[in-house]
Amino acid sequence: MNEKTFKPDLSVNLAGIALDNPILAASGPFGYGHEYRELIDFKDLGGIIVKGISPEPWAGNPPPRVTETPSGMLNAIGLQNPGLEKFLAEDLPQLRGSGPRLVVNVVGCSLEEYAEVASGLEGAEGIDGLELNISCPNVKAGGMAFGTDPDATRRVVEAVRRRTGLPLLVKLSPNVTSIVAIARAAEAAGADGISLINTLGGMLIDTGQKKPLLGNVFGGLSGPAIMPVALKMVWEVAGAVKIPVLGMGGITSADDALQFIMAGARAVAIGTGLFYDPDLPAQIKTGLIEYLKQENLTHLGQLEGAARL
Amino acid sequence: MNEKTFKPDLSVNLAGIALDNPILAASGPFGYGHEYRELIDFKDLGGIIVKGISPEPWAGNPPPRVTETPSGMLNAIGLQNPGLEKFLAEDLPQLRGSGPRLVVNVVGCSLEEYAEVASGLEGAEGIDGLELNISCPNVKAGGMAFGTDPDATRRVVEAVRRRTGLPLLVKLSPNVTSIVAIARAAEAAGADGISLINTLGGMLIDTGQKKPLLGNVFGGLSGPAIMPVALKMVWEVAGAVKIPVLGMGGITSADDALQFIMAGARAVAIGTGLFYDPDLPAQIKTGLIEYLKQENLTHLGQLEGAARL
Amino acid sequence: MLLNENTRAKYQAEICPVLDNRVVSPGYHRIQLQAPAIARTVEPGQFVQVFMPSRHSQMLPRPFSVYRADPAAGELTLLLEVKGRGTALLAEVSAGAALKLLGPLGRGFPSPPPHSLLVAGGMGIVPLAFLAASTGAPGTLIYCARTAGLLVCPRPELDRPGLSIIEATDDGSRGEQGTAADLLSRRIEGAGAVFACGPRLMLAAVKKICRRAGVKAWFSLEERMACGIGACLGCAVATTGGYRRVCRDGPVFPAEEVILDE
Amino acid sequence: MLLNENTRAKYQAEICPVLDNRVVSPGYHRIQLQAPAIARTVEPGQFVQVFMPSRHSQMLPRPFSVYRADPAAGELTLLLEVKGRGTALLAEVSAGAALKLLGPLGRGFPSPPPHSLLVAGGMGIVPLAFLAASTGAPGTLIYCARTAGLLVCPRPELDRPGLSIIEATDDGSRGEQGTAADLLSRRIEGAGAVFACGPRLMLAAVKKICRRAGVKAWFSLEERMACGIGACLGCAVATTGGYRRVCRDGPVFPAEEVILDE
Ligand SMILES: Cc1cc2nc3c(=O)[nH]c(=O)nc-3n(C[C@H](O)[C@H](O)[C@H](O)COP(=O)(O)OP(=O)(O)OC[C@H]3O[C@@H](n4cnc5c(N)ncnc54)[C@H](O)[C@@H]3O)c2cc1C
Ligand SMILES: Cc1cc2nc3c(=O)[nH]c(=O)nc-3n(C[C@H](O)[C@H](O)[C@H](O)COP(=O)(O)OP(=O)(O)OC[C@H]3O[C@@H](n4cnc5c(N)ncnc54)[C@H](O)[C@@H]3O)c2cc1C
Ligand SMILES: Cc1cc2nc3c(=O)[nH]c(=O)nc-3n(C[C@H](O)[C@H](O)[C@H](O)COP(=O)(O)O)c2cc1C
Ligand SMILES: Cc1cc2nc3c(=O)[nH]c(=O)nc-3n(C[C@H](O)[C@H](O)[C@H](O)COP(=O)(O)O)c2cc1C
Ligand code: FES
Ligand code: FES
Repeated sequence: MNEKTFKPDLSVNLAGIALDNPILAASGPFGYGHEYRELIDFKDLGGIIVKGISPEPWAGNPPPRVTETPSGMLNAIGLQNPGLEKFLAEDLPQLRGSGPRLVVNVVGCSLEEYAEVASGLEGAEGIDGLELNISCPNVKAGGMAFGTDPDATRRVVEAVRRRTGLPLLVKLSPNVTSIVAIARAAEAAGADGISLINTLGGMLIDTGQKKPLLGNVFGGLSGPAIMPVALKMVWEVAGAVKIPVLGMGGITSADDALQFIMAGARAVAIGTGLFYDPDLPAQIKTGLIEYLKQENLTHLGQLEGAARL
Repeated sequence: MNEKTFKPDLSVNLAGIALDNPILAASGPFGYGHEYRELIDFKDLGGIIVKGISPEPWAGNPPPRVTETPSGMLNAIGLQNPGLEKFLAEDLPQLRGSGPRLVVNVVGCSLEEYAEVASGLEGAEGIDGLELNISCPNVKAGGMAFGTDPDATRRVVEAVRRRTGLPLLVKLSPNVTSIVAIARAAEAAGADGISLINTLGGMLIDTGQKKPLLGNVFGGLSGPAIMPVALKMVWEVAGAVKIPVLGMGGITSADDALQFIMAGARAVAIGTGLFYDPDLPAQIKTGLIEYLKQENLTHLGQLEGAARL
Repeated sequence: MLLNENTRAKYQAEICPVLDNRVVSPGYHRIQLQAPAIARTVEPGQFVQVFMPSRHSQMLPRPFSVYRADPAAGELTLLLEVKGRGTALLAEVSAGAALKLLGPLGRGFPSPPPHSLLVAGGMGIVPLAFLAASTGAPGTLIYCARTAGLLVCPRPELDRPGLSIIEATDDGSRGEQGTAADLLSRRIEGAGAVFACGPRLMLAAVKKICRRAGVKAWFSLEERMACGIGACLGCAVATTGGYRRVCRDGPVFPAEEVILDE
Repeated sequence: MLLNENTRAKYQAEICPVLDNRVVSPGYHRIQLQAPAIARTVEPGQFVQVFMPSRHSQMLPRPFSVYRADPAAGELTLLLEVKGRGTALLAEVSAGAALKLLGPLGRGFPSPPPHSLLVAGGMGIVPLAFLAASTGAPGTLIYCARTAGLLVCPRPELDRPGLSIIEATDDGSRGEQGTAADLLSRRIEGAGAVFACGPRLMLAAVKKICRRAGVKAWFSLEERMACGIGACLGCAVATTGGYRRVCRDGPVFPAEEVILDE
C-alpha cells in the first residue's frame, strides 16, 4: 500500500446507523449541541446523542449539581430537559443537517412515558436513531430503575420497539449484579444495539459543612476513573449478545477508544472527556487513523473485538 | 477547654473490637504486615486486616497482576495465600502483640471452606476478629460470588457464625444491584459489622499487544477513583443496618476518612493509599486530631453519621 | 482549535502565554496572560474557563472572572485564590508557560447608571474591579471582608478617578468596621443601582436592603461548573424563572430573580 | 518517615534532593540524587521505588534499578526511559526539587566469578552498568539493542579498566550486527557465569544458550509493581518454585528457576 495516499476507513454501521467515524458525543454533556457548535468542528463527530427527552419538561435537581472527583466527576443534573414538544420545535431544527448522525436519548418514569416519547419522535425529520435510557426510576415499581431488572428491561424495550422503526439502542446502567442478563433481555426484546455504560452511583461529603456535596445527595460518577469498569462491561456484553455495542465511560484518548473497540465495541461515545478538552473528538479521530496506518489496516472494523482472540 | 492539653479521643469500638484509633490496614495490600513493619510505626494503625486466608494454600493468578489506572489501580492477585496452617505457624506469631488489633480476612470456595478457616482460627491467640470476604466465587453455585446474592450471603455468614465467637465483620462486594439487601442479609445472619467496599470489577487492554493487560483478564479496581462509589454504599448501608460499618475505598487523606465517618462509618481501612504513601496512617491520624480540635470535639465518635442529619 | 468559519465568534478557545504570575497575598495569585481574542471582546462580569496546565491531569477547567483586560495590548489578568487542587496547579504556572482559556463566557454586568454602588465581598472584588475600571462614572466601591488579610486586591489597582473606595472589615482590622450590609444600608439612599459579588449570605442581605430601598441590583453568582458554555446544565441556580445556568444565563442576574437560601 | 528504631534498617524511605537531571538521549533521563542512606548499602541489581513528585498526583511509585551509587558522596544515579505518565512526570523534575525514594529493595546479583559475561538488552544496561562498576574483574559486557539510537547509556560511563565492552545492534547501525543471542553464543565457551537483563525474548534465548553450554546464569526481571516491598503479591513471576515476588525474592533470579514464555 502507498504510505502517502492510504487513508484508513473509519466508517462503521452502528445498529443500522451509518456513521462516518465511530466517535459520538454521549448523551448529556453535549446538551442539544448548540453550544458546542461554536467550539467543535462537527465533522469530527460521527454522531451526536442529545440529552434525554421526556414527554413533559423536567426541572432537574437542586444545586450543586456537579463536582470533580479524582479523575472523574459526579453529576446530578436530574435529567432536566425541555420535554418532547419543545425539543421538536426548538432544538431539533437547529441540529438537523448539521453533519453527524442524530440519536435522541429517551427517558421516562413509566412504560407509557417511554412509549410516548418514541411515538412522538417517529417520523420527525433528521433523527437517525433512539437511545433508551433505562436507568431512570421506575415510578410504578417503587423507584427502582428499569435497567436494574431483566424483566423490567424487556418490558420497556418491547413497549418502545412497538412504537418505532428507528434504530434502537438501549443504554444500560452499570449499577447491577449482572450486566449481561440485562443486555440479553434488551436484545431479546428487540434492541438493535446496546449502549454502555451510564454513570456509576456515587456521592461526596463536604466535611466543612458536614453535609453531602451534591444537592441531590447522590450523583453519577463518570470520567477516566470509571473506564476500567466500563471496559469490562463492554467486554462481557459484546461476548454475550449479537447486536453491536456502543462503548463509553472515561474515554479521553485514541488509545482509550481503541481499548473499547478491541474489547468488542462497534463505536464509542465521549462525555466527560469533552469538558477536559473540546478538541478530543478531533484528537481521537487523528489517533485512530494513525494507529490503523501503523498497523497497515484499511478499516477500523478490523479491530472490533481484536483483544478477545 | 484548654487548647494546649486537650487531646481528642480517637478510639472506637468496631463490632466488639476495641481500636485505639479508627484507621485499619485493608486486607490485601498490607499482606501479613511483616514488610510494612520496617516502614510504618504500627502505633498509627488501630488495626490490621491480614490478607485472605483459605484452608489450603492458593497459588494466585498469572502475571501481570497489577496495573495503574486513572487515580486507581487494578489488581488480580487471585487471593494467593499460604493457607490456614502456614498462616498460624509462620505469620500469626510474628504479628501477635505488634500493637494494632488483628483481624483475619477469610476466604473460601464453599460454605465448608469458610467454616473450616473460621474453626481453625478459633482459639488462636492474638486474633481479635474475622472479616469474611464473600466476594469469592461460589464454586457450588456456578462461580457467582457469595456476596452477589442475599440468600447465599445469609448461608455463608450463618455457617461461619456457628463456628466462631470472635467479632465477625462481613466484607461486601460493590458489584451488585442492591448493596443494602446484601448487608441486611449479613446482619440477619449474625454479622457484628459490615466492611465495604471490596474492589469494583474492571479491566484494561494493551492496545500494542491487542490483549487484556492483566494475566487474569479481569481485576478489581481500587483507589481514589472509586471513593465516591464506596462512600455512597457506606451511606446507604449505615442507614439500613444497626451494626457498625467499616468504610474503605480510595481513602488517601484525613478529609477522605472524615467523609466516610460522616457518612456513617465507625472506622476506616486503607489499601491502595498505602502504596502512594506509607506515611498515610500517620497523616490521617494527625489530620483527624486537628479536625476534632478545630471543631472542639472530644471524641471521634461524635462525628459518626454527622452528614446524615 | 479554530472556530467553524461560518459561526460568529462568541467565545473561543485560545492558547495563552503566561506573562506574569505573582503572589499578591499568601495564597492569592495575579496571573497575567496574552489573550488577544478574549481581551478584545470581554465585558465586565464575564468569565473564562481555564484548562489545566498539565497534559497529565485529567481535570475539569476552572471558571474565573476577568479581573482586567487590555484590548490594545491583548492582555488579560486573573486574580485567583488557591482553594483546592485546580487552583493549586494553576498557581504553580510560571511566566513562559501557556494556559488554554475558553472565553469570554456568560453575560456580564449592564452599564452602571450614575451614583452606582459596587459591593464586593472577598474575592467578589474581581468582576467589580473590572466593572469599576470600565465605566465612565463608577460611583462608589464598597470592598468588604472578614478581616484585613482577606482584602487581597492591591489598592493601586483599584484606585481610579471618579471612584470612591470604602474598605471595611467585620473585625475592624482595616477600613471601617462592619459588614457589607451595614455599609450599604447607610449609603443606599439615592443610589442609581447596586452591583454585587460575594458570599451568598452577603448577597441575601444586599438583596433585602435594595428591595426595601427600591434600588435595582445585579448579582454575579458562582456555581460549580463542567462545560462552562451552557450545554451540560451542571451550574444551575434557582431563580424565579426556574433553574438557570450561571455559565450562560449568568453569571450576572437581576437580584430580584435570584432565589438565595434566604 | 523514620524506621522503627528497634528494626534493623533493611530498606527505608528517604527524601532525596535532585542534584541533576539531564537528557542522555531524547526520551532518556539520567537523574542524580542525594540519597546517603540508600547509596551506602545498595548492591548491584537492587532497585528503588520512586514516589511521584507532585502532591497532587495520586499514583503508584515506580521501580528503577540503581545505575550508579557513590556511598562516599551519598549519591545515587538513575537512568530512566520515558514510557508513560509516571516516567514523564519524573523526567520533568529539576535540580533543587526532591523525590521520595524507598530502598534499597530486592536481592541483587551475586558477585561475578572471573570471565563473567554481562548481557544487556536496551535499558537492561542499568543494573549491569552498576554491576560492572562494582566488580574487581567484570569480564565482558555485551550491550545490545535493536538500533543505535537505543544504546543510550553514555559510553564513558561504562568504560573501566578490566571491562571489555561489545556493542551490537540488530540492524548493524552501531557496533557488531546481531542479537544478544548471536553474540553470546560466540563467547559462551569458558564463561564463568552470565548476568543478563533485557526483554523477555532476549532472556529466553540467553537461558537456552547458557543451559546448553552448562554456564550458570542470573537474570534481573521486571514486573509491574505496587508496594515494592513484598507485601501485596502484585509483582509475581512464574518460577519453578511457583509464583515469586520480583520485588522481594528478586529482581535477580537464577536463570534456571525462571519460567519465561519459551
Ligand atoms: C463565574 C465564576 C467566576 C469566578 N471567579 C473567580 C475569581 O475571579 N477568582 C477566584 O479565585 N475564584 C473565582 N471563582 C471560583 C473558582 O472557580 C473556584 O475557587 C475554583 O474553581 C476552585 O477550584 P479548586 O480546584 O481549587 O477547588 P476544588 O478542590 O474544586 O474545591 C475547593 C472548594 O472551592 C469551592 N469551589 C469549587 N468550585 C467552585 C466554583 N465553580 N465556584 C465557586 N466555588 C467553587 C468549593 O467551596 C470547594 O469546596 C469563580 C467561579 C465562578 C463560577
Ligand atoms: C525492578 C525494576 C527495575 C527497573 N529499572 C528501570 C530502569 O533502571 N530504568 C527504566 O527506565 N525503567 C526501569 N524499569 C521499568 C520502569 O519501572 C517502568 O518503565 C515504569 O514504571 C513505567 O512507568 P510509566 O508510568 O512511565 O509507564 P506506564 O504508563 O505505567 O506504562 C507504560 C508502559 O511501561 C511498561 N511498564 C509499566 N510498568 C512497568 C514495570 N513496573 N516494569 C516494567 N515495565 C513497565 C509497560 O509496558 C507499559 O505499557 C524497572 C522496572 C522494574 C520492575
Ligand atoms: C453532566 C452529565 C449529564 C449526563 N446526562 C445524561 C443523560 O441525560 N442521559 C444519559 O443517558 N446519560 C447521561 N449522562 C451519562 C453519559 O452519557 C455517559 O454515559 C457517562 O457520563 C459515561 O461516559 P463519560 O465517562 O465519557 O462521561 C450524563 C453524564 C454527564 C457527565
Ligand atoms: C493488591 C490488593 C489486594 C487485595 N486483596 C484483598 C484480599 O485478599 N481480601 C479482601 O477482602 N480484599 C482485598 N483487596 C481489597 C481491599 O481490601 C479494599 O477493599 C479495596 O482495595 C478498596 O480499598 P482501597 O481503595 O483503599 O484500596 C485487595 C486490594 C488490593 C489493591
Ligand atoms: S457549566 Fe455546563 S451548563 Fe453551565
Ligand atoms: S510489588 Fe508488592 S509484592 Fe512486589
